[in-house]
Amino acid sequence: MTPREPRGQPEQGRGLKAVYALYPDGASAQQAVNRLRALGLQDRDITVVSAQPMEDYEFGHIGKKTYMWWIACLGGLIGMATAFGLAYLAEYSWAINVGGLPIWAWWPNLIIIFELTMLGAIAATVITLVVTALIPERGRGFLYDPEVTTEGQVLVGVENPAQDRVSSFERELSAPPGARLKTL
Amino acid sequence: MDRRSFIKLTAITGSTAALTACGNPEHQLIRFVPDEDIVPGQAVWKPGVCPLCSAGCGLTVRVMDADADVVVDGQAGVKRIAAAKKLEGLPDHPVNRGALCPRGQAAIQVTYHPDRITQPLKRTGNRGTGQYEAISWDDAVVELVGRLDMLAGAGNQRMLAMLTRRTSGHRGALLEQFAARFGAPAPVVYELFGDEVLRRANAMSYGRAQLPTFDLANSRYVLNFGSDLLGTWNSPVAHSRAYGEMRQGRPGVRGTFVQVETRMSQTGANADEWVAIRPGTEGALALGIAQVIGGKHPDYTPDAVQKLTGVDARRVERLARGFEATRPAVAIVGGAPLAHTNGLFTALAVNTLNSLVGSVGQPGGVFFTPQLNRAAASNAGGGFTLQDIGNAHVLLVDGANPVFTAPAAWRVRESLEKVPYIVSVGSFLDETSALADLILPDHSFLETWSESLPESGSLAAVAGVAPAVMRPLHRTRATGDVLLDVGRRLATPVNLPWQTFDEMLAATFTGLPSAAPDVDTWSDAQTKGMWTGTLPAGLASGASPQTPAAAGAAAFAAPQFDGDPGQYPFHFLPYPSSKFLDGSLAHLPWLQEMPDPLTSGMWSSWVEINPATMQKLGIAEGDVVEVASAHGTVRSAAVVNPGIAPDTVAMPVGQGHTSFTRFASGRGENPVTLLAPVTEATTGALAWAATRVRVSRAGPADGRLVMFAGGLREHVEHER
Amino acid sequence: MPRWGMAADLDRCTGCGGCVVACHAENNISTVGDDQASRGRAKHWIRVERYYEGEFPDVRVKFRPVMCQQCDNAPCEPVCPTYASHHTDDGLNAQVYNRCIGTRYCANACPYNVRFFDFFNPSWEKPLHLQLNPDVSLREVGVMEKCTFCVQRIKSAQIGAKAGQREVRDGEIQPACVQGCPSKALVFGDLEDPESEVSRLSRSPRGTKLLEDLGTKPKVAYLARVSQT
Amino acid sequence: MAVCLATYGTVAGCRLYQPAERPAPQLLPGQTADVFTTARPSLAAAVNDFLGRLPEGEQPIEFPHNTHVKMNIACSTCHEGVETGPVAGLPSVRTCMICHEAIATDRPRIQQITAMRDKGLDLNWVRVYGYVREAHVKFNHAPHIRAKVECATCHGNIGEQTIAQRNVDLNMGFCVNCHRENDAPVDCLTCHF
Amino acid sequence: MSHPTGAEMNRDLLHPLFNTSWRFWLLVAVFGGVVLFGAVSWATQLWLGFGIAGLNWPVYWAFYVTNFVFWIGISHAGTLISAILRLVNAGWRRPVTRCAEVITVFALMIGAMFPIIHLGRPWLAFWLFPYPSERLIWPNFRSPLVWDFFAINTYLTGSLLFLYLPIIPDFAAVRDKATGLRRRIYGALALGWRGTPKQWHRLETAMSIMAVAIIPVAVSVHTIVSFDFSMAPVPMWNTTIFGPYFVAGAIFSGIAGLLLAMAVLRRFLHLEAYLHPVHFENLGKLLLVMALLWGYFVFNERLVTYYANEPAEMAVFWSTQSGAFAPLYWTMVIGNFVLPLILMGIRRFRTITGCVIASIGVIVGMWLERFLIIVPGLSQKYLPYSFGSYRPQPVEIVITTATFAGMALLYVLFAKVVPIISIWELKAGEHPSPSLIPPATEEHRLGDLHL
Repeated sequence: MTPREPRGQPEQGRGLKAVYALYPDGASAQQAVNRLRALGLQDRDITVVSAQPMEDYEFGHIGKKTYMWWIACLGGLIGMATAFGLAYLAEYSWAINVGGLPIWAWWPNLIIIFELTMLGAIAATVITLVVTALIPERGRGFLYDPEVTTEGQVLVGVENPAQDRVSSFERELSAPPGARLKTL
Repeated sequence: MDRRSFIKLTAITGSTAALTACGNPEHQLIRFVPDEDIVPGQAVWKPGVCPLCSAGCGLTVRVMDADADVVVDGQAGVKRIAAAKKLEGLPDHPVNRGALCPRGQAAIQVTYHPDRITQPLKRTGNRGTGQYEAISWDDAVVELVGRLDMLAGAGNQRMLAMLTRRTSGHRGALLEQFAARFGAPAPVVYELFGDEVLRRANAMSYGRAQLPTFDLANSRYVLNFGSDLLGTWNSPVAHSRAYGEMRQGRPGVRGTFVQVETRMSQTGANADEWVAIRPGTEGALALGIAQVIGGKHPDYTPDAVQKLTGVDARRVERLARGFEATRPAVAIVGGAPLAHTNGLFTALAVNTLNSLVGSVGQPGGVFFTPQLNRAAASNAGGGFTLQDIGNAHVLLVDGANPVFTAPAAWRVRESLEKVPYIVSVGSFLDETSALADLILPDHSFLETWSESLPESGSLAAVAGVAPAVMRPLHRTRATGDVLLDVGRRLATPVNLPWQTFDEMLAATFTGLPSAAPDVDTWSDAQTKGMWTGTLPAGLASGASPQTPAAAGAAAFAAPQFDGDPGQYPFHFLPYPSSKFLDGSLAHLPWLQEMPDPLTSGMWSSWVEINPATMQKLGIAEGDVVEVASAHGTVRSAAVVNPGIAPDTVAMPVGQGHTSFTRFASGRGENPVTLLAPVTEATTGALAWAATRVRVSRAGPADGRLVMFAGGLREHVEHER
Repeated sequence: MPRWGMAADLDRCTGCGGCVVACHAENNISTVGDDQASRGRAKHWIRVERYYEGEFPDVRVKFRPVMCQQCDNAPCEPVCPTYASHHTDDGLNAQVYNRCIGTRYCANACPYNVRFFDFFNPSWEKPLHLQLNPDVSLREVGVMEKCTFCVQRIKSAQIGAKAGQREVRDGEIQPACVQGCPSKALVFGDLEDPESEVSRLSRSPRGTKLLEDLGTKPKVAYLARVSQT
Repeated sequence: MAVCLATYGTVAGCRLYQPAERPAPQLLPGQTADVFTTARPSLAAAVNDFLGRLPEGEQPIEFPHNTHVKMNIACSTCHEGVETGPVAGLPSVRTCMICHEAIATDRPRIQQITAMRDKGLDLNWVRVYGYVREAHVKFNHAPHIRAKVECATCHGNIGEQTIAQRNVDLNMGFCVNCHRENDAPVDCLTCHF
Repeated sequence: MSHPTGAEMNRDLLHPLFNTSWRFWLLVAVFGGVVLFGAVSWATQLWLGFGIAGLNWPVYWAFYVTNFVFWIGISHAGTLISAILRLVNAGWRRPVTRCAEVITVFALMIGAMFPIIHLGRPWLAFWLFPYPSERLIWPNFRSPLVWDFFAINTYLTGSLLFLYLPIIPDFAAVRDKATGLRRRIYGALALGWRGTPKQWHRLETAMSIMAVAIIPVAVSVHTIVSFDFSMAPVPMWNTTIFGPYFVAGAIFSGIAGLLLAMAVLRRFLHLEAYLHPVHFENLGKLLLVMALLWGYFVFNERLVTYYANEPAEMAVFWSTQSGAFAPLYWTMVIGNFVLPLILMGIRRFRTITGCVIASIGVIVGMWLERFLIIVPGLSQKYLPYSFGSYRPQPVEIVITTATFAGMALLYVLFAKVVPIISIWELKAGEHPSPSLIPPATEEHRLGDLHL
């Protein structure tokens, strides 16, 4: 699911997938974002792509809100439950006496419970990451340009723009210093 | 419809199930079909007699079915056999009462030994090279008969020599009888660790040329001079059994056990008081004690004894008081103390002690097992000795292995090589059998009639006998039967009153008084594995023991040692290994791998040295040391032994075989090669403890020593 | 439910080693040969420990037969990941060969060093194999083995007793070492039965347990040797 | 390079272990140097053991169970140990000859075993049921017979077969379940020792 | 220190991925060969029987278990350290973290092999895993070896992900630079990474969660490994200090391993611009701290034993102090304590070379430490009659060597296919001066930036 190649020359009019521009640094990217916002676009309609986290800039904080921590805890709980189940199954399905230890021996079981809890938490975290961040919604999240990594550019753009507003987007996007306008 | 009714049915149809058992000719001499009553997977217990030493312990043999893969005239296949699985002591046998020593436990490996001789062999290569070809039994017997006829023809019957180890029972008797009837001298009996000195002493003291039996179970003070009675000497299982009773068998009473010796033996390890003494001076100590008790030996005041023996005078006093005060008390002597030039003196001195405290024939004292009186064979006089046996024309070797167990100085091998024709009936190709021209392998004791007439170990008379418990594994034959067969076939037949060996046994046993009027002693003995009871005067041999006459008067003779003390500073003590006795058991892997009770050595031999001496000589455990006497040299690994006198080194006898199966050949060293041909003054028995040696470090540890144990002491001491 | 135990009277034990060979004969313990023995692979389910005390001439020796102590709190059991080593209802330390994967953890945990590992497939020169006891499994390479109190004898005695609708009599079961002991230093029996010989001996004032302070609760009682003089 | 090192490794690998050399025993006529070992004869055998697969062996003779069972001969007549001991036991030729000394002596198969009997040889039956050695199962028939367990429970319908076929899978689950149902002991040491 | 631009970073760090030198093949050949040799040796052991190893009665654990503990210890280099550094957000961590985490993963894989290699019947190793079977038998959850299984399992999974997540953006970078098949492979590995703020945030949150989770796991893993010993009543084994003692030792050897790896990378991949002496210095300080901690633990262990004067333990104690094991013991003390103390304690020596020497000393020392924990205790266990000794056999030595070669091999291959230094993290490490940051529009006023 590598994003699509951009086509060479921006062509006017219909069939336009996305309009975007590449900026050499975060500052101009921030300007572009602000300008797009001025046009009344919501953050969720603005696509920003960069080769590293841009937390020094405001736009780097778009979509920061997440429940990951809670999900991780939930995963931990699930892992713990599994551990309990497994331990119970293993020790009572054929209760065998070893060295006078109780059949259900808390201390050893705690170790296993702990490990599986952690495993659950880790697994949950990673799954959440993949689901929420890496699998794009349908018809969105394709806007990309290799120069982001190769040239360290910052991409700001709009996916599936309303045809009638494309020109205004292009105007605003090309305004900041060092902007290179492209369309898809 | 069960199996029994089947047999009935088949009986009606005219075929008998019994016939089906003895199919193949090689077993025609076995008139006993063991595996009729064997049900697969289920054990039956059958009586047996342990053949390994003259103690003659009774066995019960666990027999189960097994599949042996065999080749019968070309066709390979399996044979369902009844196989002995385990040996256990015969529970009510008066000698061992259900117990067995480690050697007895391992005896079963004799039967299944991979290097057992499986069929008659005829020598092809030079003597000693072990080159043999297989021949049929008929040819073999014919050949032997031919040789004997030649002797008889030339009137040289006296040139037939027989060489045996001491076996209690009919086997020896048969040989004697055969020799007598043939006109040959009595068989030469040779044992390295024989007890001839003690027998002679007992004859002088008690009128019984016999090993004594001790009622340890009822004794309260046991004073043992050097004999390894719990390990290897006389009747060890009987002794151990009684020892246990003496220690803990009687509520509130625990017998005291004092051991006097130079190197702490397994027996000495169990003593309450262990008295180290100069080798060969045990007799002096005994008389010293006698002097303290009875005052009849003025030359042996404690101080004098201290000078002679190195035992502190006060200790002599204490021992004497203990021995006198704690009745019943018994004094025992055997083993190394009698293997000196003054052995007889020592034995007599100790006998004096017993009569002094009146322990002869008394509970807790010394007894003599009633012996079955056998018609003495009238052999031609002027028999051979081991030294001149080379003059014989035909030599029959039965079990003895003097090439290995006689000191090299006697040059036994050389003299045997002079014998034109040697026949061995041994089951293994040991050093002596390897010289044989014809080998007529005997059955193992489990495959034929086994029997024994224990010389000691039981207060009541006992005779062990048992039929075969399993079919022969190989094409072997019972020597007794072969001998009788040969006798019949001679030109001038040696006609003995029996057709087969078991007839000879039957003759004896039917004569014995039966326990109940309606029991036939012969069959009863077979099922029980033994007969025991009181012998009627007619059958008993020897008078009841009388108290010694002038025995005590024997004057002290200082032990003579071979080798100048300056050049050979150490006394050399070759002791019977508790695993291999005199080496005749070194071929049993279980015994090879069993850790030695004291050193924990396995699969190897060693020299035991006092730690102080080792330090002085700069020897570490495992180092290769050279032990040299005036007559030979061996290199072996050094082992620390805190229980040996600093001026003494000891080696276990048994290893160092040049030819004795894959497990013993070329393993360890044979200390007998060092021994000087010194003999006990009166009896002429080999004084195997009278050699002096020098010891020097020959090199670092080379892995020849295999030990099981790590530590020597229970508590590891450390400087902090 | 019985609780099998043993008592070893060190005042009777003469250190002869009869038990060692008897055990080999009963339990199909292979001999490993000199080379392997020198590498420390000899297997002796029961051994007679020998300890010297004092210096010449005042030397004494202690013998002590050591076999698996069949501990009630056996350190070897919990460490086994596969239950190959576990506790049976009648108090035996089971060693289940087919379940053993050879971690050798049990042997490390055992303070008595009575567990032995098969470093190679055991072998017997034919026809020595005809002696093998069909009631005892032949172990293969990579498994742990140890004294079982001759469980095969216990089982057959129990089955026999059950067939005859009776209880197993005291002294009816004798492990090979007990059976063969010349001085009758070893006694085997049911510790639950207060009348049995073994529990009588275990109550003896001379009775001690080996390495008792480790809290392994061994079921073998050692009756100390009485020392005079 | 890697290849060279690997080949060197292989060579060296095989020489990784040299036990101390002992001279091969000098054998006399009739003696063998064969060794009985618990090692599997081949890798295939090891794999079979691992998977618990018993070898499908060729029986020495085609023994028709059905004909014998039809003549309602009890199993225990030939498998004599079954009621009294651990092993049911495969009959030796002597057992066969008890009857066939007289019965059906004209059949080639009977004459064949008669010949073997005369040689003192025995039929080496191939076990049909039973366990791989690695399972270390010590099964004891007698108690099961006493507990009235039918032969067919574990051995299927032998009565209808000529040569016995294995048609019950005696895996541990099979045993344990039955033991659990009849509250027989399920401790490992019941069967494995 | 100089600051390479993003483009330079790409150039330098992606260079080894796109250009292959003969040196690479040589290394692969050599290490690969040794590894194969090791594999053959193990096969020989399986074929001939376990006896070709030097183990014996009563020393049933030796080289193999030593290696197990040792490699698990080394594995504490990466994940644990980098997790801690991430949590405290130490800026200098950025170039270090990845090559650290890689060590973890590989060391764990190697370490986890040994419990299987040392089994008498490895083909039955699967009985350690809890799975339902016709036998109705499960593993014994009361056995430390089963704990090991769970702990290592968790730690390995965690470390793998902990290593993988931050590589995703770099995979993306490689993808964009590459063409053809390689592009598709890296594309797949990059999981369609683009680099939107949301993705960056999710990634970083995930990383901090993982960091929080992985630290206790790492600690637990080596504690549990120490349980393998402290649970058995073996003299000098059965002690409560083993948990922290082993963890400390693990981190100790881990840092040493990391330092070595970094030095080698710096040398061969010419990363002087990224791995600065300061990194070595900082890690060196860490090494010093751990050396002191280790010394503290050893002193504790020894003093307590010595003071208690329990006979069984004293036998082991003295065998290591003045007995058969003394030479090894004092080598260990020098390598683990004296050497690091001198080299890392004196600033003048806290150079890259100094670090390397100290690290080698520590690696050797820590391996010996594990050996000296295992073998003396086993060879002198309570009953002196059963005391034994141990001498390693060729097969054990070969396999041990092979594992080191294996580590090197894996590392070389990894450095070939993945940027060994996290490119995006480096870039993210540089912040423009606040003056350049334009104010956002009123309604999007910035919150507090610092994480």
